[in-house]
Parts: sequence; C-alpha cells; structure tokens
Amino acid sequence: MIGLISYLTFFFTIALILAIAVLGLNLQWGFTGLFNGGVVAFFAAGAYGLIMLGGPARANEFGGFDLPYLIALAGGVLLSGVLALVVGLATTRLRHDYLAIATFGVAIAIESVARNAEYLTGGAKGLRGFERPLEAWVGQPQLYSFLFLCVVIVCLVGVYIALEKLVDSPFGRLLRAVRENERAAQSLGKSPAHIRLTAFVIGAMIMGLSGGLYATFYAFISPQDIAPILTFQIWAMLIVGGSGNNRGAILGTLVVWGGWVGSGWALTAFAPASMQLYAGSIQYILIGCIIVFTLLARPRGLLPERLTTTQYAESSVEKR
Amino acid sequence: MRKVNLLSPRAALLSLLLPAIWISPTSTVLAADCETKIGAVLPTSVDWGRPIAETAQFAVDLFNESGGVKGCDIDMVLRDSQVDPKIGVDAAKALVDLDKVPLLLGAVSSGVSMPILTSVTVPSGVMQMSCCSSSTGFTDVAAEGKTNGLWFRTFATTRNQAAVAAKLVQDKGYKSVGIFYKNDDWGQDIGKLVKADLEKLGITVTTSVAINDAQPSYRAEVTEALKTKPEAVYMALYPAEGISVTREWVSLGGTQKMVVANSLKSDEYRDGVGFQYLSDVIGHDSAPPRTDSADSFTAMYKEKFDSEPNGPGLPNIFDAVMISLLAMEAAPELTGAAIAAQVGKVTDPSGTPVNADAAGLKEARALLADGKSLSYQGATGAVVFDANGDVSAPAVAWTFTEDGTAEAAYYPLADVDTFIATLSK
Amino acid sequence: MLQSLFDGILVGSVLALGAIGLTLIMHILRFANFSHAELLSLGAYFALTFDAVFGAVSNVLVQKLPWLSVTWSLACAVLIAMALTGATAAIIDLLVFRRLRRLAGPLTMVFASFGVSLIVRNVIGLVYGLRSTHYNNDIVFAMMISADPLLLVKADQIFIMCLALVIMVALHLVLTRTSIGYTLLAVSENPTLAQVNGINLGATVRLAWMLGGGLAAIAGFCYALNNQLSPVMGRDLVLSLFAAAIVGGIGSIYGAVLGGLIVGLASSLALIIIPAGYKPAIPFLIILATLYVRPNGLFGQSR
Amino acid sequence: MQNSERVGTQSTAESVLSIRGLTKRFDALVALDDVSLTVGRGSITGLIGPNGAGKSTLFNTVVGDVKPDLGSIEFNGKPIQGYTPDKVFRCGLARTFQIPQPFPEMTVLDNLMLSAPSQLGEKFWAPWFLQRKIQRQESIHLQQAHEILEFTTLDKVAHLAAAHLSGGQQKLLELARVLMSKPDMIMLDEPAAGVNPSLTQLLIEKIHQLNRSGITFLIIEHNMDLVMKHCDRIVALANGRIIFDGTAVDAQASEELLDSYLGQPGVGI
Repeated sequence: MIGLISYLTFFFTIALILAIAVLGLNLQWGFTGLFNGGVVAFFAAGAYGLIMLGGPARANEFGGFDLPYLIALAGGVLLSGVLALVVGLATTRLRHDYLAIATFGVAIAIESVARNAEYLTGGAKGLRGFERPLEAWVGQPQLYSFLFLCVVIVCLVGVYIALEKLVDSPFGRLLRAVRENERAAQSLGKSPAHIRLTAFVIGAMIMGLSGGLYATFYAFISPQDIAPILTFQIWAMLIVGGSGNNRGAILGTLVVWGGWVGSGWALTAFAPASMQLYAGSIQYILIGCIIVFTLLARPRGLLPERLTTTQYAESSVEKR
Repeated sequence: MRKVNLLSPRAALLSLLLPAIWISPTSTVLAADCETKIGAVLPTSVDWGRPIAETAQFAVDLFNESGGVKGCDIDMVLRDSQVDPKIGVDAAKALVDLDKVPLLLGAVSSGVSMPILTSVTVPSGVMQMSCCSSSTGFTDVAAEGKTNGLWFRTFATTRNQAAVAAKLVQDKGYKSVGIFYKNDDWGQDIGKLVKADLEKLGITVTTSVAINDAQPSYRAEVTEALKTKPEAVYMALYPAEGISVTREWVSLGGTQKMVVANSLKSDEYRDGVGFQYLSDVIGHDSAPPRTDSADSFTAMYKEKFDSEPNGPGLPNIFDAVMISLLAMEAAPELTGAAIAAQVGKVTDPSGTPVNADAAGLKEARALLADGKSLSYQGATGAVVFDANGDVSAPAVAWTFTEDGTAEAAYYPLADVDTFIATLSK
Repeated sequence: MLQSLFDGILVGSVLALGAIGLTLIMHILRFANFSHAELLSLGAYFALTFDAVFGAVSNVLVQKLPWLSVTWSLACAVLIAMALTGATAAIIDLLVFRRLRRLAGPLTMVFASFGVSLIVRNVIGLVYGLRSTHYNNDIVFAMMISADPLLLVKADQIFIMCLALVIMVALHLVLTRTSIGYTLLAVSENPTLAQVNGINLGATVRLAWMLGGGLAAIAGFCYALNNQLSPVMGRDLVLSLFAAAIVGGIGSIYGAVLGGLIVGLASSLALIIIPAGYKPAIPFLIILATLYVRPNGLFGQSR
Repeated sequence: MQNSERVGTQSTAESVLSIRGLTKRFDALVALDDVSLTVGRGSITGLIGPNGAGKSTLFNTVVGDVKPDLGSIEFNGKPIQGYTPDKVFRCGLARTFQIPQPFPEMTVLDNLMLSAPSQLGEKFWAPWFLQRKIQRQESIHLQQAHEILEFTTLDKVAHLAAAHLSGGQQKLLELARVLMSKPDMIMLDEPAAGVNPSLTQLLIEKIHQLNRSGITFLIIEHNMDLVMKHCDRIVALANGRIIFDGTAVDAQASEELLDSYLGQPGVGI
C-alpha cells in the first residue's frame, strides 16, 4: 500500500509537471492558435536556467551562481520568456505549419547547444549537483516527495486559476478573436502581432516553469530530457484532452501519460516471459493505438472547448 | 456550469484501468517454489538495447539453473526505458514501489541512469547497478557521498579505455588519425580523452568529428574527415551509426586502418559493414579473465545465442547481473543496502576466485555459506569496485575474425596505469 | 566543396521524391502527415522482401544491372513495393484519416498521424528486427572523378539522381498534360471549388495517397540503396522531409523539389563552417532564414 | 469617441476622407490609377463599378491592408497612409468586408463586445489589478452591445456562435460590430449582396438612421437601384480609374457611365 502511494505520488508529480506545460501550450494553441512546434525549447530554458543559476559553481564552466531557489526558478522562467520574445519577434509573421517548423528548428538548435556547448550547459553529460530546496530539512525522502507533489499541485492550480481568469477576461476574448480571424480583429482596431507575441511569451514562461519544476525534481538535466519527443508528448496530451479547454488539457495529460507508462506495466504483467524482449516495440504500438483510438472516438478531444460568452460585466453576477 | 461526463471517453477509462489490472498476479511456471523479483530498466525498443536485455535475461537464467538466490528463482521484471529519462525513471519507480525490487539493473544511458539514481533508488534504499553508464558525473555523486554506497557500474572507466586506444594507435605506428565520436556523454568523453592522449604521444589528430544520433546520412561528416586525409581513423560509435559511417568512409576510399572502441565489438557491426572491409581493424575493450572459465562462459553464450557475446555492453550487463545476484546470495536480508554491502565481498581481490558458470556459482554458494569472500571472475575480468562504485579493469586488444573476434593483446591493469602515468607527465 | 555540392544534390533528390507526396497531402487534406516518412520505410522493406522472393524464384533475376549494385529482382521488387505502399497509404487513410477529416480539426489528424507512425515503425521493427540491413552487403566503391577538388561518385548514386530526375519529369508531364494531373492540381489549388466543378474529391484524395505512397516507396528505396534499411529510417528522415516541403511552400510540387535540394545542400555544406555536433540544427536554421524572407515558403501562397 | 458632438457643429460640406493620386499596381495589373476622391462629412457616397474595377482594392488601400505605390490619404485632416488597419480603425474609420469575416466560434455578443474600443481588460495584467474598472467598462459595453443588437435585430441570436448565422445576418453582424466603436465613417463593402430583400430594406433603414446621427458612409454596391435611390453622391471606378463623380441624377445622364455598364450582367439600371 505504501508502495502504491509512493508510486502514485511520483506518477502524479511528473504528470502534473507536464500538465503545467500543456496548459502553457493551451494558451498558445488552444486560445490563440499559435502552432508552437518547439515547446521543448522553452521547457529547456526553464530547466537549464534554474540549474545554471541555482546550482553550485563548476570548474571551468559558466553558471553555477548558487542563487536562492526561488530566484533561480524565477530566473529560469524569465529566460524562457526572453527566449520566447526573441523567437516570437523573429517568427511572428509566420503562420501554421511554417511557424511550427520554425519553432521546431529553434528547439533543435537549443538541444544542439545543450549537447555541444559544454562550457555553458555541461554538454551531453548534463548538469547536476543542484540542491533540492529544503530536502535536507525534511529529511525523510517519501515525505519530501509527497511535499514536492503538493508544491507541484499548488503551482498547477495557481497556473490553472490564473489562466482561467485570463481567458475569461476581455484579454481572453481578444486571444480567441485573433485565433478565429486575425484579419477581422485587425480591422476592428486590434493589433494581432502584439497579441500573438504576448500569448506566446506568457505560454512559454509557463512551459519554463514546468521545466524548472522538472529539473528541481530530478536535480539533474541533460540533453536527453529535451529531445523532440517531449514536444510531441505535450502536444498529444493537449489534442487528446481537448484544446481550448484548460480542464481538458489536464485530463489529456493524465490520460496520455497514464497510457504511455501504463502500457509498460500492462506488458510486464500480461505478456508472456518470452515476449518481454519485444515489449518495448509492442509498448510503442499500444501507445500509438491509444492516441489513434482516442482521437477517433473523440475527435475534438475528451473535453472539447465550449462556446461561452465572456461574462465580466458587473450586472452579470450569475454565470451560466 | 455544465457537468462533465468523465466516464464517456473510452480510452480514458482504459488508461485509468491499466494500473488496476497490473496488480493481478503473473502465472509463470517456475522450477523453484518461490521467486524473488529484481528489476531491470533497459532500452529494449532500441537496436543496441535489446541484446543487452537478452544477455541480462540469459545471466539470470544461468543463475537460476545453478540454484537461484537462497533457493528461490530470480524473476527479472524488465521495463523499456525508451531512452527517455521520464519514461525510464517512471519504470524504475514502478519497479521499486510496486514490484518491491531490492535491486535495479540499468539504465544504459547516463542521462537515464542519473535521474533514476538520484530520485528513485537512493531515496528508496535500492541498489542500482548499471552495465553501461559512463558519465563521470556518477563518480562525483558518489564522491559527494550521495549514493549511500548503493551505486555500481561494471563499465570500466573511460580513462583506461582511452589510454589503451592511444596505445594501440602508437603500437600500430600510425602517424595521423581522424576521430569519429558519438555525440553523447560517453562519446564526447572518450573522444576528448583519446585526442588529448594521441597529441601527447606526438600523433597528429587531423580532425575530430561528432556523429549525432539518428541522422539520415553521415556523408557530410565523412567527407569532412576525408579531406584531412588521416592515415587511420579512431571510431567511438555504436553499431547503428558505426555501420553507416564506416560504409560511407570505405566506399569513398577512406583508409581501412581503423581503431575502434569496445562498443563496436559486435556481430551487428561486423555483419553490417562486412568482414572483408574490417581486416585491418583493431579494437580495445576491458579484458576477460585470464582463466580457463572464460572459454566456458563464451561457450555457454554461444550455445544459447549462436554468436559470441560481442556487442556494446553485453559482457558488462552479464557481470552486473552475476555480481548483483551473488551479493544477494551473500546478503543476510534482501534490502538494497544489505545487498550493496556484500558487493565488496564477492569481488574481493584476495577472495577465492570463482567463475561465472554453473560449477563456479555452486562453489560460490558454498563459500559464501562458510562466510568466505569471493573474487568473481566474469566476462569483463576480475571486477573490482572502488569506493565510488567504479571499476578499473585490465584491457585487451581484439580483432575481427570470420565469425567473431579474437584477442590480439592483453594489458594488465598495472601496465595500463603505468602507461597513463607516462601520458600525464 | 564540389563533393559537398554533389552529396547535397544527391540527398536532396531523395528528399525531394519523399517531399512531393508529403506536400500534396499536406495541401489537399490540410494536415501535416507525420506518418508519411514511415511510408518510405515501408516501401524500402517491401522492396527488400520481394527482392528475396524474386531472387528465390529465378536465377536470372539475381543478375545485377550493368554498372550497378541493383539486381533485376530488386528492380522488379521496387515496382511492387510502389504499388503496395501506395495501397497501404490509401488504406491507412480509409481507416483513420478519412473518418477524422469529417469530424475534426487538422491538428487532430496530425496527432493521429503521429500515432500511426508509432504503430507502423514498431510493427516494422517487430517483423524485420531492429538492426539495420542492406540490399547488398558488398560496399560499392566510389570512383574518383577528380582529386582536387575532391569528387567521389558511385554509379548507384548517378542512378539514383537519374531515377529521381526521370520521375520528376514524368510527374511534371502527368500533372500538366493529363486529366488526372489536372484534377490533382485543381484539387490542391482549391478543394471546394474543384468539387463544385464536378471533380470526385474522394477519388482524387485516394489518387493523391497512392501517388504519394508510390513516390515515398521509391524515395525509401533510393535512401536505403545509398545508406541502409532500418526500422527507424522514417523517423530519421521525417524532419528533413517536412523541412523540404515547407521551404518549398506547402502544396507546390516544384517547391518540394527545390526544397529538398536546399535542405540536402544545407546539411551537406553546413559542416564546412560549423562543428559537426551542431549538424541537426543546420537545416532548421536555414529554414528559419528562408521563412524570414518568404513567410510562405519559396513557392507557397498564403491561405 | 466624442464624434457625435463634433459632427453636430460641423458643416456637411467639409470632407472627412480625402484621397489624392492613389496608385497601386499588382505586377502588370494597374488596380488603382491615380485615384483622387473626397468624401463629404455626413454624406452617403456610393462607389460603383464592374467587377475588378478596383473598388475593394481602394478600400483595402485606404485602411492600410494594401500598401499604395503612390498617393496620399487624409482622414479627419490627418494623413493616414502607412497606418496599419488597426490604427486606421482607431482613428475612427471603420470598414466591413465583402465576404463577412466573423469570429465564427465566438458568440454574436462576444463578436460585438470584442469590437469595443480602448478596452482596459485587453491588457493581460489588467484582470489582476483593475478588475472593478474593467467590470464597470464591460457593463457599459454590454449595454451598448445589447442596444446595437436590438438595433440590428440580432438580439435573438446573441448567444449563438457567429458561424451559425445566415449570410444576411453575418452582413448585419459586420455592421453591428463596427458600430461598437462609434466610428466617424464606415466603409461598407457590398452590404446588400446575398441578402434577402426584407433584410436589405432593414439594412438601408439602419444606414439612414446612422447617417442622421452623423456617421459618414462610403458604400460599394452593385445594386444600382439602391445606389441611385439612397446615395447623395456616386463615384464610379473602371479599370482603376474614376470615370464618374457626381449626383445620382447626373449619373443617370452620364453616357460614359452607362457605356461602361452596358452588357454587365446582373446590374439593374
């Protein structure tokens, strides 16, 4: 029983950290229609930023400023934001698939830097040596994991509430308008380029937060953590969950991540011993099937976006 | 607010059910009437990962046939790491928490092993032994006292291997060398060390080219290296990209004088490139033991797989399994710390030498029952761990043969150390 | 430099073949099909299978074509592989994408295609094993055309380039001179309008899949002939294919050809300036630059 | 916007929009050829011409969607050439589209609410700091939106997705949206095309009502009956050039105008 609790604590920690990134993507794609193919770049900026700022000094290498945790985390988030600003300014003219491939290229470039620029990022061996905040003070590892999960939940709920407030406000209405019809929005006095950039940067900073928490949890980050597969996983979570719906995004994360690792369990439990060696390939096939069948059954996601009127006026106290 | 019907999405339901189903017991027919679980997290969905898993299973079977651990069969629960840290760590966590394994084998990549070590095995007090993680980061973690003595790896430190590589180049009399290295932690490490060692020996390194994973073509890299016209090449690659690079290299008229790392000591590489082009290849590896039993191990392996135990990490995983299981046998109780505490006892240089075959394992059990210590003689040599869980092993030079590999030279540990000392002067 | 140019054009012509099918589907059906690259793997493995079958049937067929490492049986196998891959593409469409087209947005299809590619790739891995293989284990040595500047060329590579060229010219003729071609172009210009003008959209979509699949099979074969067969070859190629289609401008067949060449040349020439470790990023940086100048690709129109 | 007071004090003879020498080429095609035009404040001006005459290009150029090669544009006495469409709109010059451009997956009400100008709540940080102020502003906009919805008879469909409206209703929505910002001038691109007769009648009524309240109209329309009956002044474009500029009475007498329309199908003179 304790084992199960311990595992579930762990499972939800990772799942909910990813859910934060999915919420960030939902702001970009679900509400603003920005096809960000480089989610992992901003995740990486948050993660590397945190460890470079908060980790101990390394011989002959840049970084390791040993800053207090919260400042380091904020620094990582800020780094994601700055990266998004630069990328956004350069790619703001692009649409759809073009934006996707351009941002994807940025992610690959970031991964290349992480892998090769040893002076900056530790190279392929990654960055380690980061002290998890308060770990020594708590002492008991199981308790610490549980407390960390609580912190992740607080972050997720905080991001969720903030985003709900944001998308329910006139700003959210503006985001949807840009997503629905950019030309019309511009003809009505709105500045789509500015709005797209704002949403892009905010979404990227949320991804950076997710990356920061991820790096905190493992106290380690390496180029393997920021492979392109992560971008696909996060996208699949959003699309399966239902883009444009923050609760759908969180549910989609749990379903896709649960299916992804759950298929591994199922195989060790059910497949005959002789098949265990092939379980890896079979697991991928199962994952593919889960994604395809979920989408066939619920093409707009598990919890699709609902049609709502933004209700922010004083008079409309009662919501639908 | 509209009510959300959570039950309607079928797939959601399915995936929520998965954790529940897994608890149901497996019904495997076993020789012994009890079984002990150990865990393994290996990249079985990757070409070079599947043979490692096969060898691990082979070692476990061998151990079970000789009597298992404390009379119980070992059930190795194998999970795929997908070479993705998130996935690997989750699998490790499930093995530790749900299957309650006291011992975890894996992972292969350092990028996966490291987060498993820091966030799963050490906090849970589970022993972890990796066949192939090479990052120097592990030595640092252990030196900082953060592994609680639970971490071991049977992968001989890259330092020794690099020195032997340089020695092979020198002995062959090559004057200029081009280097291809895999662009991961191991490759960057050994590529850098070999380059430095060669330059110390006064051998020109014409170029040092990083080879990234999963590229559609390595033509451009090969062409770049070709332009520098090296007399020989050194390759620290895995078979998949090694085959691709070597074939391009040879077909473009590059020299067939090659020195290769232990990762290319594999049938896949030999068959993939074609033996006829590899006659001038010499490789380095950590050495198998200088005892007769080494032959019996190879024979056992050959009987099972119809090939020699060649391939990245195969001897290493074999030893990792055997040492772990012997330590389990020696441990008073099956907890990670208790098992880890016995690793030194079964790899004691002053202990009785035992071989990794059925007879050797039987003998080992008897010796352990008497409280004696062992000196395990395995596939990578008489393995000895230092305080950080690292091994230093003697080295061997090898060449490809028609149907396998042959040993060309043997370098005892003392020789390697002396050679390294001359390099650092 | 000369060698890098040649290599770039070679890689580029293979990419171009693969990208044509991708760009067609991406334009007609309005979604980025991640499973397209798996069709290359499928085609290459189908050819491998039927090569073995034909080789076993007749001794005459194991003779090599003059100059090349390709046997007659392999040449016949490629034709069958094209048909089978085209059919597989159409069947996948029938099973998955056609249903989603009616119900869902393009992104749903993109991720369904991602799922499909996982399935196809790992089924290949289960059936054929994870190791890489070759049509012919003998290494074909390159001929030195020129020592300085260095230029090394294999007969197979000339064959691949000629094949790609012939196919592109044939495709050009089909598209500009036949009613099938007219239909395809019309649909890719404007699916709704084409339908209004009495074009059977369903049949045209099927045709596009078969055509894309057939070209993918050839591209897969060419790639495997010059490099190797491996279950993950689709995964390794997918990004370059997308890059080619997008640089060229989605929907433009000629753009895809040019895009393929640009991406091929970019990854080949980049190493002259930049360390090899950064190679994976190079094509994308070039794409970024291209898109900065032309936001809809070289031949693309804004939608 | 305090334009309602301003309009009252100014004479209708004053020009609100003044275009001089506007020229735009698309490769070989000359879409606008030295077009000069002034629109008097408070007028309803009809812009006619065969398909491809350059009418929509003129609109697009004026609002900054298309960059002119030559020429100047002044609105309310201020040069606006080089402005982006959003900036032009914020100056008080609104336009609608020939093909309606709704925000399809937003409700009709939200389509309108969005269009209100200078919204405090459109800053991403505002919901945390200015909630009360935003609520107050939204209340005002909401009331205004309901009035406009009623005025344009769209109140019944206020909570429907805009995509579900009929073509005619979408045309009305186009007009309703721009009214939210109380513009000085509205440029309507074929407001009656594809709209059934009774809705067209309604639309014309509304245009007159709005015109009386001080809004200037420039209308592209193919229906000559409509133009002749309701426009103070008619401007005709052909091949990017102005071929006629005068009153409806003059227009009926103009040979050149009639010539350019002879054989034009679907044009009811």
